[in-house]
Amino acid sequence: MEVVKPLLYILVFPGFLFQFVFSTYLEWMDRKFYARMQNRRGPLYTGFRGVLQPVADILKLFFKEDIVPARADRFMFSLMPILGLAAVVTAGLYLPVWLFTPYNSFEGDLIVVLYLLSLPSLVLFLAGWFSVSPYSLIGATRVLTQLFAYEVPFFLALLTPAVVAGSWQIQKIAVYPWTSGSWWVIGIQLLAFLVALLTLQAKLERVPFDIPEAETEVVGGPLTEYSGKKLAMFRIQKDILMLVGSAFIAALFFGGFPGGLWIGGLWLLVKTSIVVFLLSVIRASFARIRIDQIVTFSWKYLAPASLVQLLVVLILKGNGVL
Amino acid sequence: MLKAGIFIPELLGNLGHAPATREYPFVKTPVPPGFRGTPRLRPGLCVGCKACMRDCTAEAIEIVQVPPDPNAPPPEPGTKNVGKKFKMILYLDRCVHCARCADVCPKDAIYLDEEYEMANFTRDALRLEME
Amino acid sequence: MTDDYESRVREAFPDSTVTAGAKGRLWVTLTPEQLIPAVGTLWERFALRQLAVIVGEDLRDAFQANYVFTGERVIILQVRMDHDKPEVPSLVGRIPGAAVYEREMKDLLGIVPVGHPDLRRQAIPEDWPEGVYPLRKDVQIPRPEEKAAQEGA
Amino acid sequence: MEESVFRLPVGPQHPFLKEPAKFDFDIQGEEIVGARMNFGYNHRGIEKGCEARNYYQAMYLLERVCGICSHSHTTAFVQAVEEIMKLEVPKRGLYLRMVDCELERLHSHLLWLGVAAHEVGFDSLFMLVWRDRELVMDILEKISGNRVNYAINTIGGVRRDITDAQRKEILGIMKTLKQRLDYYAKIGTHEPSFVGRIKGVGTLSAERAAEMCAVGPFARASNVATDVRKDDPYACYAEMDFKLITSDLCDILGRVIVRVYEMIESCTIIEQLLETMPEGEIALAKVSRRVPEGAAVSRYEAPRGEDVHFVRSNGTDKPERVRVRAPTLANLEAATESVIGAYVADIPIAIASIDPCFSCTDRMAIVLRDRKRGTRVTTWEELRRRGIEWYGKNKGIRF
Repeated sequence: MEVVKPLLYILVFPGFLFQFVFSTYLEWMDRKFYARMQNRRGPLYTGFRGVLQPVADILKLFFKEDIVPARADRFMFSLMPILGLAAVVTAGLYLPVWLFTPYNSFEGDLIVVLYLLSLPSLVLFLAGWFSVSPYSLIGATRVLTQLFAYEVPFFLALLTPAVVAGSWQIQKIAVYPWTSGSWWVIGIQLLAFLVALLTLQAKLERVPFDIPEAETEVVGGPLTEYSGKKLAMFRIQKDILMLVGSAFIAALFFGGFPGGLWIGGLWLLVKTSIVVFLLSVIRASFARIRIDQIVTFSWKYLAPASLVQLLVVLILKGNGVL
Repeated sequence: MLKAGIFIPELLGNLGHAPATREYPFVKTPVPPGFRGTPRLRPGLCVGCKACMRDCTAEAIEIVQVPPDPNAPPPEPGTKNVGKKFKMILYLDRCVHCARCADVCPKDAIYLDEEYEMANFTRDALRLEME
Repeated sequence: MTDDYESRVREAFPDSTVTAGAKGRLWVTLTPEQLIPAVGTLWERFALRQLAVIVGEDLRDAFQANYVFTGERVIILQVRMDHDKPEVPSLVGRIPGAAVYEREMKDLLGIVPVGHPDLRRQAIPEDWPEGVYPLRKDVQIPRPEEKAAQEGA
Repeated sequence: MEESVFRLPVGPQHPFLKEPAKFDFDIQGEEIVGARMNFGYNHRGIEKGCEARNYYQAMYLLERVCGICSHSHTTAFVQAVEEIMKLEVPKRGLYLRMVDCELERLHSHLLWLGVAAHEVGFDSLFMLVWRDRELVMDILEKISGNRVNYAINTIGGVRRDITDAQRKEILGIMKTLKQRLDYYAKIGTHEPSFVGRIKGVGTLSAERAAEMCAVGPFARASNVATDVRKDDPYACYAEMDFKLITSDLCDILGRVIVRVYEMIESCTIIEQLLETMPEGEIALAKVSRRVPEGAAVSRYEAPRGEDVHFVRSNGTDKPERVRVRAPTLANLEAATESVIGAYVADIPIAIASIDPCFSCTDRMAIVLRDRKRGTRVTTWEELRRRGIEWYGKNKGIRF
C-alpha cells in the first residue's frame, strides 16, 4: 500500500488524471465565456453543452499523423512535449486542494512551484529551437524575450501574499486569512492580484500576450512543426498550466476555506473559475501587442506596480498592522 | 484619447444577450423569398427552344428530347397529342446559380427552388435529370 | 468637360487621329515609334502619369496595345503594330508600374515590350508549350475532360 | 551584420492570407529590411473565357472574378457595354444599381475591418464586426437572392426591383448600422492595444502613394483625394451628396479611419438613394443581343479602389476582348514597400491594410519573380508522383 499511495498521488489525485479533467473543464469554461462575450455559442454538442469538446479535440490529435521534420533533432523534438507536461503536472502536485496538507508540502514549496512554472516556457523555446523552421525559430526567440519581460513582475506579485503571511509554504499562505481572522488582507493585495493576473496571461501566451505563437504572424511559433500526439501533449500542458496557474493565484490571493474536502474542493472550483473568467475577459478585450510593446509594458508598468504593492505590504507589516 | 478597457462593457453586456449565431446544421436557416437555389424544370411547359442552354454561363444545362417510350400504350385515338417531351439535364457541379435560365425562358418552364444544401460526395450525384 | 481639353490634345498629337468617345474619353492612335514621346507629352502637357492599365489586343490582322491613362480625363493611347512583328517599346524606364502589365501582355499575347529588363516567362505555367499565346484568337483552349465519379489515381 | 539577415518566407499558404501569394522578407532580428512579392498562383483564364461567351454569360462569369466585389466587376463591365451600345438606362435601374454598390462597399469594408482586427489578434472586434456585417448580407440576400454573387445587373438596368417594405427595412437597418459604425470608430481609435498596433505602422507618404499609382481607400488614407465617384462620376453619383474621406495619418490607423467613415458616408448615400428613388422601369425592355463594334473603358470605384474594365466588341454577341484591372494590383507594390522598416509582427496587418484580393489580381496571373534566385516550380503531376513514391517507400502505402 505504501508503494501504491505515491503512485495514486501522481497519477490520479491530485496528479495527472484529476488535473486533466479539471483543466479540460476550465478550458471549456474559458471557451464558452470567450464565445459568449463575442456573441457566439461556443462548444455545444460534445457532452453536456459541449463540456467534453476539449477532450474530444485532444483525442482527435492523438489519432492524427505524427510528423517529425527531416531536419529536426528527433530526440529533443520528441522529448520536449513530455518534459513540459511533466513540469506542470509536478507543479500541480503542490496545489492546496483542501485544508489537509497535500502530499510532500514543505516550507518553501512556493519557490519550487514558481520554478516549475517557468519550465514550460524554456521547454517551448527548446521545442521551437529544435524544430528548425523559420517560424519556429522566430517563435522560440519570442518565447525567451517574453519570459524576461513577465517573469520578474510575476515573482514580485506572488511574493506579496507570502510576505503578508510570513511564510514560503503555499498551504500556510492560503490559510492565513482564515487562521489570522483578518479577511481584509485580500483587499489590500488587489494591485498584486492584477499584476499576477496579467503576467499569468503572458505565461499562458494568450491574447494580448500570445506573441510567440501569434497565428497570423508566425503560424504557430514554436509549435509550428508539431502535430499529432506531440501537439496533443502540448495542448494538455497548456491546459494544465492554466489550471495550476489560476489555482495558485486563487489560493494565494483568495485564501483557503474551512470545511473539509467537499466545501474546500467546491471553493477551489469557484475561485479558480473566477480567475479563469477574468483571464477570458482579458483575452477578449485586447488586441495582441508587439514584442517590443510587452517588454516596455511589463518593465514600465507591471514591475513598478508590483514593487509599490510590496512596499505597501512591507510598511503595513513593519507597523504591526498585519 | 486612449482608454484602456473601452471594449469591456460591450463584451460583458454580450454575456446577457442570446448568441447571434445559429445552430446551423441542426436548425435550418430559412431563406428569403426569391432565393436562387437549384434550377428546376417544369417539363410540361418546356418547348425545347434551348434559350437556357444558349445563355447558361457555366454550360450546366442540357435540354434533350425524350424518345417516345416504346412500351407506353399508344395515345388513344381522339385524345389530344401532347407532342414532344423534353428533359433537362442539369450539371449542378457547374451551375453558378445566376438564374439567367429562369430569366430567358419564354415559357417560365424553369424556376429556382430554395434548396441550398447541395454538397455531395460524387459528381454523379450532382447530375440531375428532370423530366 | 470642355472641348478645350480635346483641342489641346489634338494639337499635342498632330500626326494622330484623336477620337472623342463617350464620357469625354479621348482615343489617340499612334505607331510604336511615337509611343515614348507621346507618354512624355502626356506627362509634361497634361500632367497625366497614372497608367491604369495596358490592354493588349489581337485584331486578327494586327496587334494593338491600349495604354489607358487616367487623371483629369481619360486618354487612351492605341498603338497598332504588324501581326508579324508584334513589338512595342517598353515604358518601364518612365513608368515602373508598367512592368507588370507589359509582362502579362507578352505572356498572354506575345507582344514583346522591347527594352523590358526582365522578360522571362511568368504569367503562364512553366509547362505551357512554347509559342502558344492563350489570348491570341487562333488559340483554342479545349475544355478539360471532366471525370465523373470520385477522382481515381 | 550582413550575415544576420534571415529570409522569412510568407506564403503561398500562410494563415494570414486566405489566398495564395508569396512574400519573401529579409529580416534582421524582428525588423524587416527587405521585401519581395510573388503572386499569380491562381490564373483562371477568365479573360479568355469571356471571349468564348456572349455578353450575358460573360457578365455572370466576371461576377466570379471576386467573391467580395462581385457587383463591382459586373457593373464596370455592364457600364462599358452600355457605353458601346449607347443605352440610356432607366433612372430607377441606376439607383438600384447604386444601392447594391454601396451595400457592397459596406459589407466589404466591414469584412476588412474584421480581418484587420483578426490580423492583430483582436478577435472580439472581428466577431462583433462580422455579426453586424450579417445585417448587410441579409439585405443583399433579400433584394438580390444571393448573399455573395448578387447577379443583380443586366445589360440596360437591373433584374430585381425592391418593394416598399424592403425599402423601409433597409432604412431602419441603416440607422442601426450607423450607430454601430460610430461605436467601432470609437473602439478603433481609442482601444490602446489596437491603436498601439496600427498607429505609425506601414506608413506611405502622399507623394509616394501618388507615385506608385495607389488607388482607393489606401491612397485616401495617404491624403490623396482620389475617388472615381467624385473624379469621373458614373451612374447618378453626381447627384449624391457625400464627402470624400481622406486622412493625413498615412498609416494603418488612417486606413481604418478612412474605411469606417466611408461606411458612414455609404449609409448616407443609401438613405438618399432610397428616399429619392424615382418611380418607373428598372431596366430597358428590349436590348439587342448583338453589340455594335466599338471599344470602351469603364472606371468604377470598387470598395478596394478603382476598378478598370476595357471592352472591345466586334458586332457579334460575343465580346472581342475584355480586360480587368483590379485595384489590388495597383496597391500591392506600395503595400509591400510600406512593410520595410516595420517588425515581423506588422507584416499581416500591413499587407492586409490594402484589403488584398488575389483572386481579382491573379485572374490575369503576374509573377514577380525573385530576380536573383529564380523560383523552382513543381507541377501538380510531379507533386502527386512524389507523394505516391514517398508513401510507398516509407509507409508501405500503395495508391
